[in-house]
Amino acid sequence: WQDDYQTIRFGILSGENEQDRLERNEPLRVHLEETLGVEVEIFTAGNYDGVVQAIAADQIEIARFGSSSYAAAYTATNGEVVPFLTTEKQNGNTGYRSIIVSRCDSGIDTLADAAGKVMAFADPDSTSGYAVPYYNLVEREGITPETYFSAVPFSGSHEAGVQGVVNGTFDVAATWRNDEYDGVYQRMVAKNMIDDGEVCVIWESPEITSGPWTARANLPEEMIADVAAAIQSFPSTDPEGWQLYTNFTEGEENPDTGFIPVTHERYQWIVDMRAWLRDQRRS
Amino acid sequence: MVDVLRLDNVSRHFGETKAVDRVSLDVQPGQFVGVIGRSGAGKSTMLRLINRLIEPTDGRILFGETEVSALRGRALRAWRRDCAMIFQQFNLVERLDVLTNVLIGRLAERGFLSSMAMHFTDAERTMAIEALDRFDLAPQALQRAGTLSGGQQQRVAIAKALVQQPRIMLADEPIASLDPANATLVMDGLRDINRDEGITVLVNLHTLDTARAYCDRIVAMRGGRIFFDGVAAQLTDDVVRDIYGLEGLREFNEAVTSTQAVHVPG
Amino acid sequence: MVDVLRLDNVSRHFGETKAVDRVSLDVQPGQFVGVIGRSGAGKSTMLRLINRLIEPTDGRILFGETEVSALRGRALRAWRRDCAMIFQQFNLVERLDVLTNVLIGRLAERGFLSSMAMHFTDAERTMAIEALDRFDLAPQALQRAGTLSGGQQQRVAIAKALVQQPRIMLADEPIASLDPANATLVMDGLRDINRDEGITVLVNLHTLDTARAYCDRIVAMRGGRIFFDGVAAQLTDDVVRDIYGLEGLREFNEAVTSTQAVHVPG
Amino acid sequence: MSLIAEMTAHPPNAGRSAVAAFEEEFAAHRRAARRAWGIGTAIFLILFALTAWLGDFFDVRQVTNAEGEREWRWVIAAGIPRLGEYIAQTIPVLRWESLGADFAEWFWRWRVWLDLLLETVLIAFMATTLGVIGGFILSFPASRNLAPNAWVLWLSRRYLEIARTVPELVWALIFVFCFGVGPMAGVLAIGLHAAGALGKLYSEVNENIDMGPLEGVKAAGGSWFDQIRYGAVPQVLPNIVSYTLLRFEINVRSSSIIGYVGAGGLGQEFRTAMSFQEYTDLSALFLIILVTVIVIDFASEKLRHRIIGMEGSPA
Amino acid sequence: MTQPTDARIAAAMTAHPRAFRDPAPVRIRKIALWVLFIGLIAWCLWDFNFSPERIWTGLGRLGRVASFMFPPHIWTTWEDWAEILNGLGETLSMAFLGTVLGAVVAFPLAFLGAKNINRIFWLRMSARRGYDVIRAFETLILALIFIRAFGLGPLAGILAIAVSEIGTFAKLFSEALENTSRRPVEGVVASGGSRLQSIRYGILPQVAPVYLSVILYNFESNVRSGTILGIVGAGGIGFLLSDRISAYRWDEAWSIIFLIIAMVYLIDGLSARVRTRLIGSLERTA
Ligand SMILES: Nc1ncnc2c1ncn2[C@@H]1O[C@H](COP(=O)(O)OP(=O)(O)OP(=O)(O)O)[C@@H](O)[C@H]1O
Ligand SMILES: Nc1ncnc2c1ncn2[C@@H]1O[C@H](COP(=O)(O)OP(=O)(O)OP(=O)(O)O)[C@@H](O)[C@H]1O
Ligand SMILES: [Mg+2]
Ligand SMILES: [Mg+2]
Repeated sequence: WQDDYQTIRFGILSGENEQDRLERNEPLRVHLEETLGVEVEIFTAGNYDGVVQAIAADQIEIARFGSSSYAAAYTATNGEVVPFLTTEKQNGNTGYRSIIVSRCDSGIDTLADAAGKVMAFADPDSTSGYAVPYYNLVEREGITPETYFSAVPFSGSHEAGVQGVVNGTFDVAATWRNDEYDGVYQRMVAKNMIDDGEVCVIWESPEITSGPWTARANLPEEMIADVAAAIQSFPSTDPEGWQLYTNFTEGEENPDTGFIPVTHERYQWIVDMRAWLRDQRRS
Repeated sequence: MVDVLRLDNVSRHFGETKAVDRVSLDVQPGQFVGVIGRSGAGKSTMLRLINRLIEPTDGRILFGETEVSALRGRALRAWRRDCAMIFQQFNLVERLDVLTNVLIGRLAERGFLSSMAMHFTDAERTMAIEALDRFDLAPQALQRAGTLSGGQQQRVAIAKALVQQPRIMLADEPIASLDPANATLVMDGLRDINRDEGITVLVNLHTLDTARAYCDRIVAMRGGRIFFDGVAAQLTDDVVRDIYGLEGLREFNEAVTSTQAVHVPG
Repeated sequence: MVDVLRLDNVSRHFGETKAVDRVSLDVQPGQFVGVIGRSGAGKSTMLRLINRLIEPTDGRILFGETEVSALRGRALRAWRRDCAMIFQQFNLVERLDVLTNVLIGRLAERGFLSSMAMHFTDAERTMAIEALDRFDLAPQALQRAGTLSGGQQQRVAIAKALVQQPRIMLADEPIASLDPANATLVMDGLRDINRDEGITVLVNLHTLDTARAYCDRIVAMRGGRIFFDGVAAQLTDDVVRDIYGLEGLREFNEAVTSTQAVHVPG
Repeated sequence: MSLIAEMTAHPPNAGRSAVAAFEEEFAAHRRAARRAWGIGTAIFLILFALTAWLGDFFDVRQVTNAEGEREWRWVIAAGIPRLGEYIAQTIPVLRWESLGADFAEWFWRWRVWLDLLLETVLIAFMATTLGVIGGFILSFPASRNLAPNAWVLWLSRRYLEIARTVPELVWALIFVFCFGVGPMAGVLAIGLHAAGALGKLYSEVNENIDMGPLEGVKAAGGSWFDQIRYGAVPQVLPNIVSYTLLRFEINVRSSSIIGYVGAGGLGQEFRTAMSFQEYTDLSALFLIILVTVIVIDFASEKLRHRIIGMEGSPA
Repeated sequence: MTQPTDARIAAAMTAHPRAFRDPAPVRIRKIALWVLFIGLIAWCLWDFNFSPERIWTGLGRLGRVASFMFPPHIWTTWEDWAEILNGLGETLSMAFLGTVLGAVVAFPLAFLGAKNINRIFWLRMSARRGYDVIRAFETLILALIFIRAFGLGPLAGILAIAVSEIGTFAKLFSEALENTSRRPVEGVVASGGSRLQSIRYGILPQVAPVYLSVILYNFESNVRSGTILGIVGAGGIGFLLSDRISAYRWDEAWSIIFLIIAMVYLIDGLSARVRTRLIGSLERTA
């Protein structure tokens, strides 16, 4: 395949969460060129529509999506994409979850307690702050948010939602966390914006698997395999580059540990969710 | 109304140019004074100094007991209202109607809000209408000033000056861009004001004949200084030659310079 | 040079207005003809008809054997070159330099590409600079036309007309926006061209005295029609009163109308 | 007839030297002009070629052709035939037999869209109003000929610069953070940016006005504000009106972009339609915006002519 | 001129009623327009939820955001600087090429839309509507069209900028053409110039400075708006900036904003010089 693909083009979405927005891809690019023996070009885009169209039009070979944009690409290409790797975090985490939080001292400990209260979503474009909780509330918990809660405003951002819960503007708010130690409210505690133990989680969604590295389905199979192997070897071959790539240089402990293989199945529910949301919009 | 306008050794320099150079001059109330001189002699600069549109480099300007050249803020604006100024290019706001242009003469009396809202009292409007009527311009009161002819515009400017209720009227070559018929109307208007209301008039002119015909007193400037000060009769051809400097004269073809259509018995 | 310019029952209507109304007129080569008349009499319209800037509603314009009013395309452009036009507002391209403005007079001779590139031959440039020099404007040749005074601009316009090597020169109130000194220069320039090169001159004027002083023949228009056609001496005060209509006359104060500084022995 | 010959016979001797002087000056001038043009053109061409090269205009690369084969092609040549691809996706199926139904299908969300369009236009209206207020008031102290003193000039100029240099989208991000998602953030963002942009344009107009009327007001005892209100404002009004209307149209379009950050308007719908691959919605939205732009363009032309013809009458 | 008595006022009012009051219909129309305008604003304020409390809390946060300006963030490593400077450079060159291409294409198109040049009504109208069509294209859609054809990267971004500029330039250029004075054109025609020559000599010199300032102004605004470049994966400073903001790195964001302002300031100064120079030389014969 090296003859047919003397240049491999990567489209990288600047991440859906704030941390990977500031990644540096240059070390990865150098690593890939050395390992694969072909030229590698990386395009970082701020908007996934561009990357989705590019992969649908055979203009790029590999893309790294967020989970939701992967689902978009999957629908846009009628399934002609293959996810092959995702980021692995400490404790073996491969994703994050939507959560709903309340003030610990408010007496709201379950979804049932929240009935008739004010529930804030983050913003209408947020996967974890809106789409996932909304879909799951309706499909799994059998709740129609508009009627179940007294009001469902948008807070504007995850932080604003949590802050609103603490201040009492909202009773509960949707946001996300990686695990018990890392997430929006934990980071706010670390930044002294709120006190530890002020907010409690009353609901958690299924895992939203971190966005996958995705290849076009019409690429040679060995090529996909080679690229996957090359990416997977990056953290061990070039630890310094890896540090730069994940943008954790300031002596903190790096929560990302490497890459592990994924398959489409882990994202199918997100594809379904998008189809469901789309149908909701239609009706 | 016994206040004398007195220029006391007034100078104004622009860089190296001494536009006005140690000028001293007394103007008695009610006089009609014509200022003549070559282009660049400093006539305009002198009038602008009196109205305080520009500051003197040196010397003092007095009006009665008041030191005009030291006024600031409200007092300065009041002084500008007291000595109305008429410009060669009329300096009307062409896109506003004639009435509002005249009412601009009342701005010094108005507070911030009412002037921003272009709001004037009925008394003021009456004054403006009467002033316009005096120059046969009342029918044009609601027309845009820019649509009037030059002569009409200059008369609007005089009406505006009138509603300022000034004590002195300064006019800087008020007829230089007018045709003869309009020029006559404008000069007659100034003379009437001077006679009827006793307002002092100080007018820059570039035509000697006009000065001779209208002015009680003629002041000639040359190189920023007062060169002659007297009545029309004292202006002999020799004096005039000195004022304008021989080299300043062009030989006009007489036929071209006259803009009369027909020799009407004057 | 024996071609007579002949207007044969020419009319031009604008809607209801008959700007030019069945005018017939013969102009002999080499004449200096002045056209006078009140504002709106149709003077400008007549000149513009001759230059074919507008089309006659009716009638024919002939030059010798050629029917000017039937010309099209290249021939029309050649005719426009043959009868140069000078405008009251000069109609120069203010943002181009004086030299190029004069060279515009050569455009009718130039091909498409060279004129788009603003490219002219050395001979043409020499012609232009000599025409400018004739009016003492050679030193200003590389200045922007817009920076010149009105009188200078009008002389540039005449220089441009000259390089067209025209047979007729039409001038529409060429001195109306000029001061007397510049007006003299411009009118003298037209007379010199007429005398030295034998070019026919047809000039609209709003001042009778100028017409009297310069023109071999005076044509007066009123309401779109020729009202008078003769020499200056035939223009008695009564005729003039009729031309301008009595109501058009104002009583001037003679002192104001004269713009002379001093009575120089003429 | 040789005019040249005649003219050369005619001129006085003094004139000869003037012509000669001109020839010298002209030659020098022509040399200078040619050099300036040469250098200017060269710099421009170099910049052009350099940026074109950086912009991949000359790139020859491996592309996947329609059959899935890889081949080396010049990007531009390879891409031009594909320009219609995206648009083609957005074209709805319209059949003659079922035209009504097809249209209904195409504009299925028209109620929502009309609502959002109204919101978009209102956002643009509010933002333009804010922009005009801010830009208009500040344009006077920001004009060199009108500023009462140097530091007021400096301050107001810098303020306008910052307001317009920061893109609307960035203001939107900031305001969304501060005021939450929704039209309010959009209004403030577009309004602030518009104030900066309009303020600059207005102040350029101000700098070209005739100072005579202002002097007329000043000489009558008017304050600085009076000079502006009576002397400057009437002169600049026609230009202000046309710039403002143009800006309104721009604001209508940018409020649809602002929707990307959740700040309201049709932009949000655009974004959702795109991410749900509702391609025909895009063409429907495009048509809606097009019609709006045309209507505004047309209305503003009419309005402009009316207002410019209007007289400032008192009372 | 004495202070008018009531009798004089009354007399003047009867003689010139309109100088004192607008006639009733005019007054009613004026009041109605004001009411409409203010009502619309009030309704917008309500509809958009401009509650004082919301403004207050928002201002508090704005204050916090603004407070991150001081001290400004200064990047310490060369990589950081390289990234930012690279972004600035990319933006600059993309904007340059996009603007130039847009202007070049719009130049001939503009003639079709100008009343004083194209007298054919339907052709002029269709040209104008054509400009509208181009301007109505969402930049994002343009970007996607070019991505599908040319792939991710600067090429798609430049073309998207160029196309969206064509509509704007063509509109502004044709308005400039219409605003020219007719007199120089008449001067050229009266000398026997053809139509094209009258445009070349009579109109182009008049519009050249307007064109130039329009182009430079739009160049400047293209530099600021990095949106398109961010979408197509061509980087640029706008993309870096919005990433910083999304990551709540306000201090860095402010520093980038200051850099952009500085750059625009420089361009402003430079373009003023280019303008005077170029206009000077356009006015001369070669
Ligand atoms: N604002 C200014 N800046 C610099 N020089 C000035 C300024 N105003 C006037 N001057 C100079 O001062 C001198 C006197 O000018 P002033 O306008 O008073 O003459 P004037 O007698 O009114 O002439 P004119 O008849 O041409 O109006 C001239 O040399 C003029 O160039
Ligand atoms: N383009 C036009 N459209 C409509 N009416 C016109 C036009 N040109 C001239 N007219 C009318 O034709 C009549 C004659 O105008 P013309 O300009 O020829 O008069 P004139 O003698 O040159 O007057 P003036 O001394 O004011 O220049 C006038 O009533 C004028 O309003
Ligand atoms: Mg003067
Ligand atoms: Mg005329």
